[in-house]
Amino acid sequence: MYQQNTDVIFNKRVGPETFLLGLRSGEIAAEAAPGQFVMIQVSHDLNPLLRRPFSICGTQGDDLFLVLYRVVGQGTAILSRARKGDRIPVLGPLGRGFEFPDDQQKPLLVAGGMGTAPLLFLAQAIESRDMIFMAGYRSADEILSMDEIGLSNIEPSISTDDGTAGHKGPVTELLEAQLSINSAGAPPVVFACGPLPMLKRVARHAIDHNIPCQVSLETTMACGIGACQGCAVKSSSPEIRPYYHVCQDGPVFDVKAIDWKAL
Amino acid sequence: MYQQNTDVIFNKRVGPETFLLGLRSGEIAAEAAPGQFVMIQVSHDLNPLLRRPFSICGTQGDDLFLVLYRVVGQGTAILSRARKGDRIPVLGPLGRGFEFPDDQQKPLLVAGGMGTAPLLFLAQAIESRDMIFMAGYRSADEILSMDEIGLSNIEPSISTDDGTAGHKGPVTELLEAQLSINSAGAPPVVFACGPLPMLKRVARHAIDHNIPCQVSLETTMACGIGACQGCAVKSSSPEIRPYYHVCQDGPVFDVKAIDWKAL
Amino acid sequence: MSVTDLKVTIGSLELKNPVLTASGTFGYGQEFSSIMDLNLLGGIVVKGLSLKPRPGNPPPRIVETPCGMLNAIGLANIGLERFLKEKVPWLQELDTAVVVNIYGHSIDEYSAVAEGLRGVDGISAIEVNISCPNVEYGGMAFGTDPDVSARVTEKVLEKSDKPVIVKLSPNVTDIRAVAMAVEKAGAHAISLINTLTGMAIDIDRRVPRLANVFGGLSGPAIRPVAVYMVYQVVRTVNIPVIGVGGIMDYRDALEFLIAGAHAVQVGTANFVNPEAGIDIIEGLKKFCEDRKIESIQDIIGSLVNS
Amino acid sequence: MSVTDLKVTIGSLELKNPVLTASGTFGYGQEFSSIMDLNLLGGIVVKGLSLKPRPGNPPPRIVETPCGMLNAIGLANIGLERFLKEKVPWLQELDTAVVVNIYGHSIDEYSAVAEGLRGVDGISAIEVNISCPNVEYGGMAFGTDPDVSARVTEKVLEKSDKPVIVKLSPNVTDIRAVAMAVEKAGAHAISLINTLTGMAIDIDRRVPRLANVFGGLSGPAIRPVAVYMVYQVVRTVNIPVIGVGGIMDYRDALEFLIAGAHAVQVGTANFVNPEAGIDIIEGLKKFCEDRKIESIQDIIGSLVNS
Ligand SMILES: Cc1cc2nc3c(=O)[nH]c(=O)nc-3n(C[C@H](O)[C@H](O)[C@H](O)COP(=O)(O)OP(=O)(O)OC[C@H]3O[C@@H](n4cnc5c(N)ncnc54)[C@H](O)[C@@H]3O)c2cc1C
Ligand SMILES: Cc1cc2nc3c(=O)[nH]c(=O)nc-3n(C[C@H](O)[C@H](O)[C@H](O)COP(=O)(O)OP(=O)(O)OC[C@H]3O[C@@H](n4cnc5c(N)ncnc54)[C@H](O)[C@@H]3O)c2cc1C
Ligand SMILES: Cc1cc2nc3c(=O)[nH]c(=O)nc-3n(C[C@H](O)[C@H](O)[C@H](O)COP(=O)(O)O)c2cc1C
Ligand SMILES: Cc1cc2nc3c(=O)[nH]c(=O)nc-3n(C[C@H](O)[C@H](O)[C@H](O)COP(=O)(O)O)c2cc1C
Ligand code: FES
Ligand code: FES
Repeated sequence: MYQQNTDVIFNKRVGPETFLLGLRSGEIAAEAAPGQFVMIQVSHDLNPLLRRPFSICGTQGDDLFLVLYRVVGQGTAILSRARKGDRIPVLGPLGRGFEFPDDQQKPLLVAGGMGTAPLLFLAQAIESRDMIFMAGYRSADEILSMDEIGLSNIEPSISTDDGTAGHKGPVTELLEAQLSINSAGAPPVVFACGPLPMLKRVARHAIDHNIPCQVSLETTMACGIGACQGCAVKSSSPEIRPYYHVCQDGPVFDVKAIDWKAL
Repeated sequence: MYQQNTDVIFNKRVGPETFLLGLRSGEIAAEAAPGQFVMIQVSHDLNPLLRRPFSICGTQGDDLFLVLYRVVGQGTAILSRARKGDRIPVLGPLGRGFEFPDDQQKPLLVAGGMGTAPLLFLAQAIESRDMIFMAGYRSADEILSMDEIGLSNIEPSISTDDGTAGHKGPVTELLEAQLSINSAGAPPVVFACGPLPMLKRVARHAIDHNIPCQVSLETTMACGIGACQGCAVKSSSPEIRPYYHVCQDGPVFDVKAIDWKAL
Repeated sequence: MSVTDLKVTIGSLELKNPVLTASGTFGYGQEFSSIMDLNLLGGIVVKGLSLKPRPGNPPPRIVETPCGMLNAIGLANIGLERFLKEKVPWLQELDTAVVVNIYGHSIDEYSAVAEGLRGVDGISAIEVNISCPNVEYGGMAFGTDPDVSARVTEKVLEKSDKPVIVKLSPNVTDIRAVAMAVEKAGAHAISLINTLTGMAIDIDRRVPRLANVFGGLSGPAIRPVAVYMVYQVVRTVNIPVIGVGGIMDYRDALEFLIAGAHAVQVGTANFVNPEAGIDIIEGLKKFCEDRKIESIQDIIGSLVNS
Repeated sequence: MSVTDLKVTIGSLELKNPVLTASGTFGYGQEFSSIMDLNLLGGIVVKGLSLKPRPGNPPPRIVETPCGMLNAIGLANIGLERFLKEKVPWLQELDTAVVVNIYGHSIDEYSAVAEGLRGVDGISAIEVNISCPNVEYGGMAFGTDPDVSARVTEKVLEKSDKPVIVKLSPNVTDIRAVAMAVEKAGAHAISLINTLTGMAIDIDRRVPRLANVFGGLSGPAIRPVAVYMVYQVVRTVNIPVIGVGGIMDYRDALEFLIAGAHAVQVGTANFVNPEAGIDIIEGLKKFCEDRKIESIQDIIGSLVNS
């Protein structure tokens, strides 16, 4: 974990309201593991006050790490105006990332919207295996071009809510289809990140069918390092531990560790 | 008085930390009189919160008005980053400007630092007359180039505190010299704007020698239109009126109207 | 597209929409009349009025703070007599509610101002500012003591023929106690919050930034405090409540209305954007119409409590 | 260039410089130890400690506000027993003051925690958080009543063998009354302010943004309120005062020191910049040295009152 003023190497638009940010830090790039995140100070002013959490979606060379983000409010809007040469304070890498699958397992990666970010990093790391990457979007125009991101080797199967591309319906249907096709083959392991409703459905399915599954969660955060306890999520075994801290115990959790009803 | 979202036509550096801002508004340009000011909303965010007051230092064509400003803090720093095409909310023209001299009088304009701004507008308006423009700076590198500002017809006599250009000493010494030279000639009228210590000295001299003198004052302001009463200055005749409001009764005052000891 | 009904009532006071301008931040309305149509507003609360003219505090009177400002104007105003002569005739021409904010440094002064406004038409209501120092009681503000607050309210009611809104000070341990006291005393409505007391220091000259040393903190910085106090008071009294504090746009106004305020006042925002009040009204309209909400009444107090 | 002496003393407690980290915003120090040298700080105030472990409030627990944030963590902590076993040994290795912030929901719980810390070395002082709800008295915070505040202070002093700092709540009518009461009760020092109570509403879902409905407002937004309360308390009591509230940089810290605080605590700023405390110490040093000020003592209370 480092606190550094990183140089912006690029901050390019890769989709509607979506940007790929390249920041230079040898230390952070070297330490970063898939599923981990960084806290970025977006504003040099007092408002908005707090840093913003973003997953690390990959590294380039030995001193560049990447953040894929969508403009949803004031902080991300300010970030989208950062230019090459600007310096941005970054704290990271933070949190617990994904546990890698073992060689016997078949990795199924399920992403909803910006949930793609951490899974892209994971996909690169386990590239070799015959993993399957499923990406769900609201509509075709939101689809992230892997060429734009520089990961043309990854070819996600697509679903859209409005059916303007790929399978029509939630990406969870792609996953469920995969799991049933695959039932005979290698034991699957699911990695999921995306909007809460999607994660809930993935979680239920994984738990019901007893399929190993890791999810990356999002909450509002103040410190990002376990100091403020602002990022609590209810655990499924309160007697042992009532709350987990997403920034420290997560953001990646075993699906069984979380009390999904409370979310 | 208008509230308008004006287009930035230019915002160019004309000296160290000094910028000339051209904003488009036919209404404001048409109504603007020398000594009046505008309230500019520098930030689109909540911090800094309040608008900033700036003198109108001139107009160009029939729909452009100019602001000459120095970066001294957060608000002016933000303003200095405005680019052609940006839209900036402006309220103005505001306040009481200078009363023009009559044809018999000899106008003596005395500026300290950014106090030059309102006097440039006045100088243009009374150009024809044989007025004298005196400008004081801390040092030679601060001297505003009239060519840069596009007013090469104005040739101020210069003074600097450190003697790196023109007369060494406060600009008030130039004024006092002028007044004594001039004693035989046409009755002088003084117009002054600048830092408080300079204005105080000008005021004492004008009052002692009973020379008509108008000064442009600065205070912190919230509304700029007489609504908040935040910009009060003590009057010299409290029995009639304890305080004036710089934004409404000024910013230009007859030197005799102000209680200088209270400033 | 259905047009949303923005009308609200504060006791017997009818407002065409729930957005008023807050006292001391909108002068007497005149200052803004050349740049906007005042009659679009739900109402105007004019600068605090005292019996005799008051010069106010020495400058500096205002200083900016993070997302806010401190003011120590010292309730400068022209006094009752000149107000009636110079301002009322102009205000009477307006087609919007005109609320006169009054204060005193003694209970008698409060009732004297109320009496002076008796029978004057064109004045829709009186707002009683109990946040100013009580000279008879060691300078603590009237509004910090429930009993004193109640007494001021009673005395004003005795003399007034208009709806009386009591404006509470947030600088108290238990805002509910003060709210209950003024309700019991007969207030027709409550508005809150006035400014929080604060101070800023010039570290280079090592002097207070305000000549008066301390002042009133306003602006978005205080909004969370205001929303919570409105939330508490709405659940404590049965008279209507007007929410004030840090409202910059329609989304901020909605926080107060959803919490249960029947109307809002816009203060410091008028300095940032003189048309803030009108923009907020437009924003409320659009918000409701986008959601097919027929009346602003359906928003007021609609907070779903977790 | 002369090197400025930054040493300050809070009663018997000696600090190498006047900058501490505020409770609840710096965990147990460990969380920050890999990115900075904690021993550069004047001291660390650890997360609020209760007798038994506390789970804290359901999420969401934090929400951003203009130049500030609301938190309703619910004083989640690991409890006395685990604190002594898991945290103290590590804290004992530090070469900076370690202040343990304690709280309870009854006066007995306060004294029990104080007793539990008795004789434990490596703990420089106890800070008593009296801003939490008093279950025995209808949930109003202990710190809102001078007498109750005094009683908590006495009980803690009875059991404690360490300097006792009482941390005041700003949500009161007269902070001076509480300050005088705890001084009379024997407190060695006072720290203030804790958070202002506030609330924010999600206008789209019409629910409070915090599951707990209300929370504590912190950050630069509240600084003017904190500076004024410190200014008042310093002029009321004779024990040293520690200033807290919205300090983001050394200039903010100087406002409190000039007002008369002997030290400051940095809270929310740690989230924006984990090295805030150290940057502030550097800034204070430079400020003094540029002005040839030999000791920070020459700054403390140096306000020139107009
Ligand atoms: C561990 C973690 C990893 C993340 N990784 C990424 C990433 O790789 N790429 C990316 O684009 N975003 C990511 N996010 C979400 C990102 O932090 C938020 O989108 C960002 O903080 C919004 O800031 P803002 O100021 O622009 O929006 P705000 O002004 O703070 O909020 C504007 C709107 O965005 C919504 N919003 C705020 N925070 C979140 C959130 N955490 N998730 C979803 N919506 C939110 C708010 O509800 C509000 O409606 C991650 C969040 C966490 C906790
Ligand atoms: C009627 C009027 C006309 C003005 N005309 C001009 C003009 O033509 N050109 C120009 O450059 N400035 C002018 N000013 C001053 C200008 O308003 C301030 O410089 C500006 O508000 C500073 O904003 P800031 O956020 O950059 O600085 P802040 O962050 O507000 O302050 C930073 C520093 O600047 C100092 N400062 C703040 N306000 C003033 C002030 N009014 N005068 C001097 N120093 C100040 C502060 O004390 C502080 O030390 C005028 C002011 C008034 C009242
Ligand atoms: C410059 C200024 C002057 C004020 N004068 C008065 C006043 O005369 N009477 C009063 O009751 N409130 C007065 N207030 C308080 C406001 O009416 C309002 O209650 C407070 O500013 C909070 O709202 P805001 O954050 O929207 O400004 C004043 C506020 C400001 C900023
Ligand atoms: C997330 C968070 C948790 C806090 N927890 C505590 C606590 O456990 N005990 C306490 O006395 N104060 C607590 N505080 C209050 C701070 O110590 C401090 O008094 C307050 O935040 C004001 O300072 P600031 O504006 O610098 O943050 C907490 C504040 C925050 C933001
Ligand atoms: S964000 Fe502070 S503990 Fe997780
Ligand atoms: S700035 Fe508001 S009255 Fe002058």
